[in-house]
Amino acid sequence: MFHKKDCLAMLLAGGQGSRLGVLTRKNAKPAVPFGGKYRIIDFTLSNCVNSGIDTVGVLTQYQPLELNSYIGNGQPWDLDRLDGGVHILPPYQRSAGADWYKGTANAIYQNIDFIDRYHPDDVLILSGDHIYKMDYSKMVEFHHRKGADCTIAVLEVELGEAHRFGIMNTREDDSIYEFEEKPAHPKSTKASMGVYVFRWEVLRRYLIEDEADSASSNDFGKNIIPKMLQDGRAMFAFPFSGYWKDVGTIESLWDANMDLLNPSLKLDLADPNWRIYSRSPLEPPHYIGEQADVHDCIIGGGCEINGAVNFSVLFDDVKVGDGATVEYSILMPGVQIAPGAVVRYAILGEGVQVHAGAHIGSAPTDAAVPAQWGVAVVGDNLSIGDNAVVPAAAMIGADVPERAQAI
Amino acid sequence: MFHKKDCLAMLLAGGQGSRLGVLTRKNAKPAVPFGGKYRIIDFTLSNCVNSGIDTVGVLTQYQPLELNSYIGNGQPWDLDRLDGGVHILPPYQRSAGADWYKGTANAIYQNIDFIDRYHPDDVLILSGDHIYKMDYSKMVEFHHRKGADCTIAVLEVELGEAHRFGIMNTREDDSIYEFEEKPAHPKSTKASMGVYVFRWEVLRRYLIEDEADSASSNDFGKNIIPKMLQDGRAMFAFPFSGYWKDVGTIESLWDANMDLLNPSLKLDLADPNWRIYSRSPLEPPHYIGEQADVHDCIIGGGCEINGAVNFSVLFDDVKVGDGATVEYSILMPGVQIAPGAVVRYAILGEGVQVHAGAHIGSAPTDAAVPAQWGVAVVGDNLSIGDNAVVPAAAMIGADVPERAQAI
Amino acid sequence: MNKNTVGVIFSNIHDESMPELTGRRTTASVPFGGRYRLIDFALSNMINAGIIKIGVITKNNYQSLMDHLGSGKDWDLSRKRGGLFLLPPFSSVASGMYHSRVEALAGIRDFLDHCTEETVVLSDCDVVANFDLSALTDRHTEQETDVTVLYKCMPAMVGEAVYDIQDGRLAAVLTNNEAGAMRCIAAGGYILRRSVLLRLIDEATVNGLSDFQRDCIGRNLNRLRVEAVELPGLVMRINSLSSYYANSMQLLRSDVREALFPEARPVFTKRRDNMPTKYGAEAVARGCLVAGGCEIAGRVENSVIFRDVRIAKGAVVKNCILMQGTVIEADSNLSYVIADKNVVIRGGRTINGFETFPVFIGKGNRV
Amino acid sequence: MNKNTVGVIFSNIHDESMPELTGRRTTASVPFGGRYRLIDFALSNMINAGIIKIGVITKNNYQSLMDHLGSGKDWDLSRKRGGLFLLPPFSSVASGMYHSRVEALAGIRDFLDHCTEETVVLSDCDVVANFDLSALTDRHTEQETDVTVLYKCMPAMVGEAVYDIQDGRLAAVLTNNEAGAMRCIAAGGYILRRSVLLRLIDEATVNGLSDFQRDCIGRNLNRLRVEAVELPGLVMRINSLSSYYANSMQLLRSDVREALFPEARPVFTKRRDNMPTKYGAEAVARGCLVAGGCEIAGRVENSVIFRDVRIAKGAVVKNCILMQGTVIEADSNLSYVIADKNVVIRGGRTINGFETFPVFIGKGNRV
Repeated sequence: MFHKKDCLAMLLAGGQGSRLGVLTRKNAKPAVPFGGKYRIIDFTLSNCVNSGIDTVGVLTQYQPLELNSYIGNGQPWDLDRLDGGVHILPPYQRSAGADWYKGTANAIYQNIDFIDRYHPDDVLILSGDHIYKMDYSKMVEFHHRKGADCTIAVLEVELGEAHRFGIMNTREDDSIYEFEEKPAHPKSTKASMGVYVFRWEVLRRYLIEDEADSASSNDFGKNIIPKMLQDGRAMFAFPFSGYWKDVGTIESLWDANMDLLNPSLKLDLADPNWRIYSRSPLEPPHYIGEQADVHDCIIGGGCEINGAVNFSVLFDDVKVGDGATVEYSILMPGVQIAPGAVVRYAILGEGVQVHAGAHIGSAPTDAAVPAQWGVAVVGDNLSIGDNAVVPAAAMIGADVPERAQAI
Repeated sequence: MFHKKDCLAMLLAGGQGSRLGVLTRKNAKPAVPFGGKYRIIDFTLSNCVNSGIDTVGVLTQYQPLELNSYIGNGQPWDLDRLDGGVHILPPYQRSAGADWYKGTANAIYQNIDFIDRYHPDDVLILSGDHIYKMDYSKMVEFHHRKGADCTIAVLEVELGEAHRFGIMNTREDDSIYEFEEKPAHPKSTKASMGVYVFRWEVLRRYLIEDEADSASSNDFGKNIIPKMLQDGRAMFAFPFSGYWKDVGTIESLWDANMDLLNPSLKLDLADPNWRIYSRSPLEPPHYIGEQADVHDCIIGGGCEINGAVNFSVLFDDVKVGDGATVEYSILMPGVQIAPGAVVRYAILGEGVQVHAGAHIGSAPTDAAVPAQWGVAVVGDNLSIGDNAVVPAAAMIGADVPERAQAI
Repeated sequence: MNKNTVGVIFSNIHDESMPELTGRRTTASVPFGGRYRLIDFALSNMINAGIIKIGVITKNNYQSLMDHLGSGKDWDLSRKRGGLFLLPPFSSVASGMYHSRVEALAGIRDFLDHCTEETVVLSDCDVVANFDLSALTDRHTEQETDVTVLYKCMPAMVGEAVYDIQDGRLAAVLTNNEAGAMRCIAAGGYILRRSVLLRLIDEATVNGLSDFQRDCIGRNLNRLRVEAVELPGLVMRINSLSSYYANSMQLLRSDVREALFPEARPVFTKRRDNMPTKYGAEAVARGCLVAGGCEIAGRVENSVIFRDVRIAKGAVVKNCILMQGTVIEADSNLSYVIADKNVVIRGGRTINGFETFPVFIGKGNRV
Repeated sequence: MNKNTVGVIFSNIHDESMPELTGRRTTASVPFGGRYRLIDFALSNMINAGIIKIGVITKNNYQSLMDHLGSGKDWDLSRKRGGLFLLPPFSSVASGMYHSRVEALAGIRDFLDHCTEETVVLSDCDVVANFDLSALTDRHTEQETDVTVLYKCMPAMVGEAVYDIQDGRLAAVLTNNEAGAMRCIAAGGYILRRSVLLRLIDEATVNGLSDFQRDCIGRNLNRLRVEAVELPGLVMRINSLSSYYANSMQLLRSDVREALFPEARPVFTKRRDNMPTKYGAEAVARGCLVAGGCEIAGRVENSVIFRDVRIAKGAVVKNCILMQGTVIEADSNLSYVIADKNVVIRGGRTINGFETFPVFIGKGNRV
C-alpha cells in the first residue's frame, strides 16, 4: 500500500566522483567521510527529513556497496518508515532489456514507476555531494506560490567566480528567462545549486520526450532545463543564502573540512532543530594524553591523541603517537600516526598507517613551485613506511616502502 | 564495523522467471504472491532467520522494484539488524567497468567484496523460488562434521521423475562421486534442491578461476560443481526430507497453492517454532456473507465473500459477489469477482476485475483435447468484461472486452 | 504531517466500567473487532491526522499494553523525532499513582512542558470511531480556539457530564439525570492549545480540583474560547460488557465496516506472523467476521472470530465473540458467548447465553 | 547466537547506595565513562555473548531508563523474536511493588515461565566489567551445573554476603564482618538453569524468604550443583559516590580502557546525533576522556567529560566528572567536582572539592 506523498526527493548519487581520485576508488562520492563523523550524503538526507520529506529515492550505480550498507534501513535519518522511507534505486533489467543510467535525466526516467506509486505533486531532485543546510519545504512553498513548473535553488556567488557555475538570469519576479552553463561573461551572479523542484506531471512528460530523443545526453542541465525554458514553462529561481559547498574535488573537500574549524562559519552542526544525522559508530570517548597538544581541531570517538593535532579534522579511532605532528589535515577513520611522524596539508584515507618518522605533505609556503603545491592524498588502508616521504600534491594509490620518496 | 559471521546466505533472486508469463511481467519471480498472504521469497528468508542466519545478500537484477520495496528494511523477517541483516545486491559499476550478472556463479563473484567483509567460514547459496521449510543449521553442522568443501542438499524423488532434476550419485558416506544434470538414465534418486554450502575460502578461489575462464557460462550447476568434483574436492550430499517444491512454472505454482489445502500436507504454516514471516497487510478481518458457501479454501484479510469459494486460495482484499463461483483457483490481492461470474482452475493477478457473468477457465474433465488443457492465467490489473469468456490454458496479458472470447 | 500537534491517550480511565474485560488489562488493550485493541482506533485517528508524537498515560495492568504496542513499529511510531512514549506513573518523584484525569495530566506535566508543539489532542480509549481528526485540528488552529471538545449525541448515563451547546460554542457542562436520554456527550477527545492545557492543569492542582470536564473546562467557559464539534459518522461507545457485545455485533453490517475501515484511513494494529485463515472440507461460515490464522472446520454463524481461533469439526458457534487463540473442540455448541483470549471449550460442551446477557468466559479458562 | 539463554537485569537493586546519583533515576541509568549508562555494561556482556532476549526488571524512577533504552534499537534488541522486555512492577494482578530480589523475581515469574530458554543469566548494574560471558554459559551448560555464581575477590563491606569456595564449588555463603577485607563477592551475575530458578523462587515465596544469596542459594548448597567462577580481568564495583568517582578516574589509564573497551566486545549504548567534539584556538586538554558533541575552548585536565559539554574560554577544569550537557562559563575554575546532567557553572565561579571528597552538583543546577 502506497500513500500519496505531496513531495518526494530523488537523490542523484550515481557518479564516480573521479576527481576525488583514490578516495573514490572503492567508494561512491556521497559515501566519502566528512567532518569528523559524517559522510557527504548525510547533509542532503538530513535536509530531507528535517524538511518533512519522508520518501527519498537514492539513485546509485557506481561502487554502491559502502553507500548501501551505510544507508542501510535509513534508521539513523529516521527514514525507516512503513510507508515511504529511503530506497536505494540501482539500474535494473526489464522484460524489454536493460540499461545503465545514461545521464541524470535518464536515471529519473528509469524510475518513473517508483515515483508514480506515490502520486506526488512535486519531485525534488538533489545531488549527493553538496555540504549545506537547507529547508526544502520553504522552496516547495515558494514553488507553489509562484505556480512554477520548475523551481531551481540559486546562490549569490561573487561575480569573479560566476563563470564556474550554471548561472540563472532572472526577471524581477524571480522567473528565469535564461540559463547559461559556465558563461565566460556572466550576466548575473545567481548560481544553480543543483536543487530542483518540478511538478511531477510536467517533468514526467519531459523525461519521456527526452528519452525518445536519441540526440539528447539525457541530462537535466544540458537537456531538460533548456527545453523547458524554450517551451516557455513557468520556471523560477529560489534564492538561498547560507553555507553551500560542492565537494567534488580534493581542494574543495579539504576546504570544506577546514571551514568547520572556523568559529564564524554559517553552518551550525550543533543546532538541535536541524540536526545532521549520521550512522554513528560505537566507539568510546576519545582520550587526549598528558603530553598532547590539541587546538583548532575536531576529534572523533575512540581516538587516542598523544602528539600535536592542530587545524585538523580527525575521524573515529585515529591514533596519534608521542611527538607526532598533524596539521591542516583530514584523517579518516582508523588512521594511525606513529610517534615522530609529521602530516601536513594532507588527506589520509581510512585505515592508513603512517610509520615512525614518515613525512607527508607540506605547507604551501614551503612549495618550490607554488602552482604545483597541493594537498597530499593517501588512499584507504595504505601503509607509509618508516621515514618515507610523501610530497605535497601527491596522490598515493599504493604502499610506500620505508625511506622511499613517493611521487 | 563488520563482525565476523560463521555463515552467511546469498539468495539468487535475479532471474526473470519467464515461464510464469504475465505474472512476472513487472515483477521478479521471488516477489510473486503465494499461499494467501506470502510471497515466494518469504520461505527462504524465513528459513534463514529461523536457522540463525542473520546476514543475507539478495542478488537481484530483473524488475526488482516490487521485490525491493517488499523486502524493505527486512523488519518482517527480523532481518533489520545493526550488523548483518538483509542486503539487496544489484549489479553495479566499478572503476574498471560494469557488468550485469552473467550467471549464478558470476553473480556471487561480483559480490566477493560484500562477502569478504563478514569473513565467513561458510557461505550458503540459495534460490528465491522454492517453497519449503528447512533448518540450514543442520546442514551446516553436517558440512562441518564431514569436513566438506561443498555440501549439496538433496531430496529423494521418484525414479520416474529423476530425469527432470540434477542428480547426485553418492557413496555410502554421502560423498558425491558424480553429478548428472537431468540424466536420461538416472543412477540414483537424490535430486539437488539448489541449496549449497561452500567453504568460503574454497568457493572464492573457484569463483575467481571460473571468471578468468572465458569459455565458462559462470553457472554453479554447469561449471563450479563439475570443476570441484573433477578436482576431487570433498563434496557431500545432505539428505533432506519434507515438502519441497520448485514453483517456476504456472502448473507448479498452482499445484503448490493447492497443496496448502491438503490437511495432510507436510508443510505446517501454523508451527510457532518455525514461522513463515511476511510483510502483512493492514486489512481488517475478512467477512463471509450470509449466502456464502466457503470450504476447502484459504482466505486472506479484508476479503468480502458472498458467493461460493471452494478449493481456492484468496489473498487480501478479494471481493466475491453474490452467486459468483470460484473453484480451484488462486486470486491475488485485490481481485474483484462480480456477481454471477465463474472462475475455475485459474490464477488471477493482483487487482484483476472479473465482471458479471464472465467465465474464466474450465475443469480438466471439460477439456475437448486433454493435452491442451491448462490453468488459465490473467495478468495484474486487467479487466475481464461482462459475459466474456477466458478458456482453459489461456495466458491473458490485456483487457478482455465484454462478451469477447479470449484466446 | 501535523508537526504542531502532540497526542495524549489515557489508557486506563474507563477500566472500572468493564471489569470482566479489564481484570488483567487496560481499557486500551481490550481486544475488539477481530484483530484490534481499543487503543488502535484512537492511535490510528491521530496517525492518519499526521500526528507523529503520541504519549500513552498508563496506571497499572499495562504489561499487555506494552506487549501490544512494542516499539511502536507497527504504527510507524518507532521514530527518532517524535514517536510513541509510554508514560507510566512515577514519572516524577513526587507523584504517586493518579486517581483522576487531572492528576494523570499533572503526572505528565514534564512531558507536556518539554513538547514544542502548539496543540494537544487528548483522547480516551472507550470510543470506537474513524474520523478525519486533521480537519478538526486545522479548524482549531485556524480559528485560534482555546479548547475544542468533540462530542456525539447519544444515550447518556445518570450522573454523566453532558454538554449544553449554543451556536457551536460550549455553553455549560451539566450533569445528566435521566438514564438513556439522548445527550451531547464527550466523545473522541479534546483539542487544546498546549499553553491553555498547562494552565488548566496547574490551576486545578493548586485548587485541588479533579474533574477535567466540570472543573477545568466547565468553570472556565467565560474566559476561554471553547468550541464544540459533533463527531461525524459512526461512533461506538464501549462502556459495559453488553455495549461491548452489541457494538461488536454491529461490525457484521457492511455499512458499519465501511465507516470504521475506510480505505483512506487504515486502522493500524500489531501485526502477527500467522498463516491466513483456512476453511476445511466440512466448514460452514455465514455472516461472520473472521481474522487471520484461524482454522475453521465446523460451523460458525453471525460471530466475530479473532486471530488464531480453532473451531473443530462438528462444532457449532452462533452469535459469539471468540478472542485470539480460542479453541472450540469437536461437537461443542456455543451461542451468545464471549470467550476471552486462549479459552478452550472441550469437546461436546454446550454453552448458551442470551442476546441481552452474553456469557463471558475469562482469559485462559478451560471449560 | 546463544538461543538457549535469556538475560534478566535488575535495574534498581542498588539504588540506595548512591542516593546522589539515583535521586531521579535507577542505578541502571547512572551515567558512566563519558557516554554510557551503567546498564550498558551488563547489557553488552549479554549481547556480546549472543543473548538476544533480555528482561529488565524495574521498580520506580524508570522514566530515564525507558528514555535511554528506547525500543532497544541501539543494542540491536528491537526484535520480533526475543528482544528487550521492560518488566515494570504490576505485571501480575497480585504483586505490588517488590522490596527484595526474591520478590522482584517472583513478580516476573510469568515472564520466566513463558521463556523456552534453558538457561537464565541474572545480572545487577553496579558492576562495570567487560568479559566473555559466552564462555561461562557454555561451561555452565556443558558441565550441567545448576547454578554458576560469578564472583571477584575485592574489599568487602561489613554485613555483606561473601563466598566460601572450595575447589571451584560454592561451599557456603557467609557474612563479612571486617570492613574492607578482601573477600569473594558476587559480581557479574548468576547463571542458572531456568527450572532451578523457578523452583528456588517458588520455595522462597512459600517460605517467606527474601535473600537471594543466603536463602535461595546458600540454603540449597547440599542439593544443588553450584559452581563459583571468578571473573577474569578488570572489575569495578560502583557502590558509593566515592567509588563512582575513583572508578571513573581509573578510565584515564590506558590499560583500564583497553580492558573495558576491547575491540572484540564493543559496549553498546544509545546513539546521539551530536556533532564531533571541537577544540578551539585557546583549548588545552591533557589526560582527559572526552565524549562527542563537546566544545572545548578552555583548559581541561585529568577529567572525564560526557557528551555535549561546553567549556568556555579561560575556564579551568581539573580532576572533574562533567556529565552530559554541563556548561562551564568563562573563567570558572573547577577541581574535584562531579556535575550531574545539564549543570551550569556561571562565569568566574570557583568550586574545589578534594580527591577523597569530590563535590557533587545535582542535575540541572545553575551555580
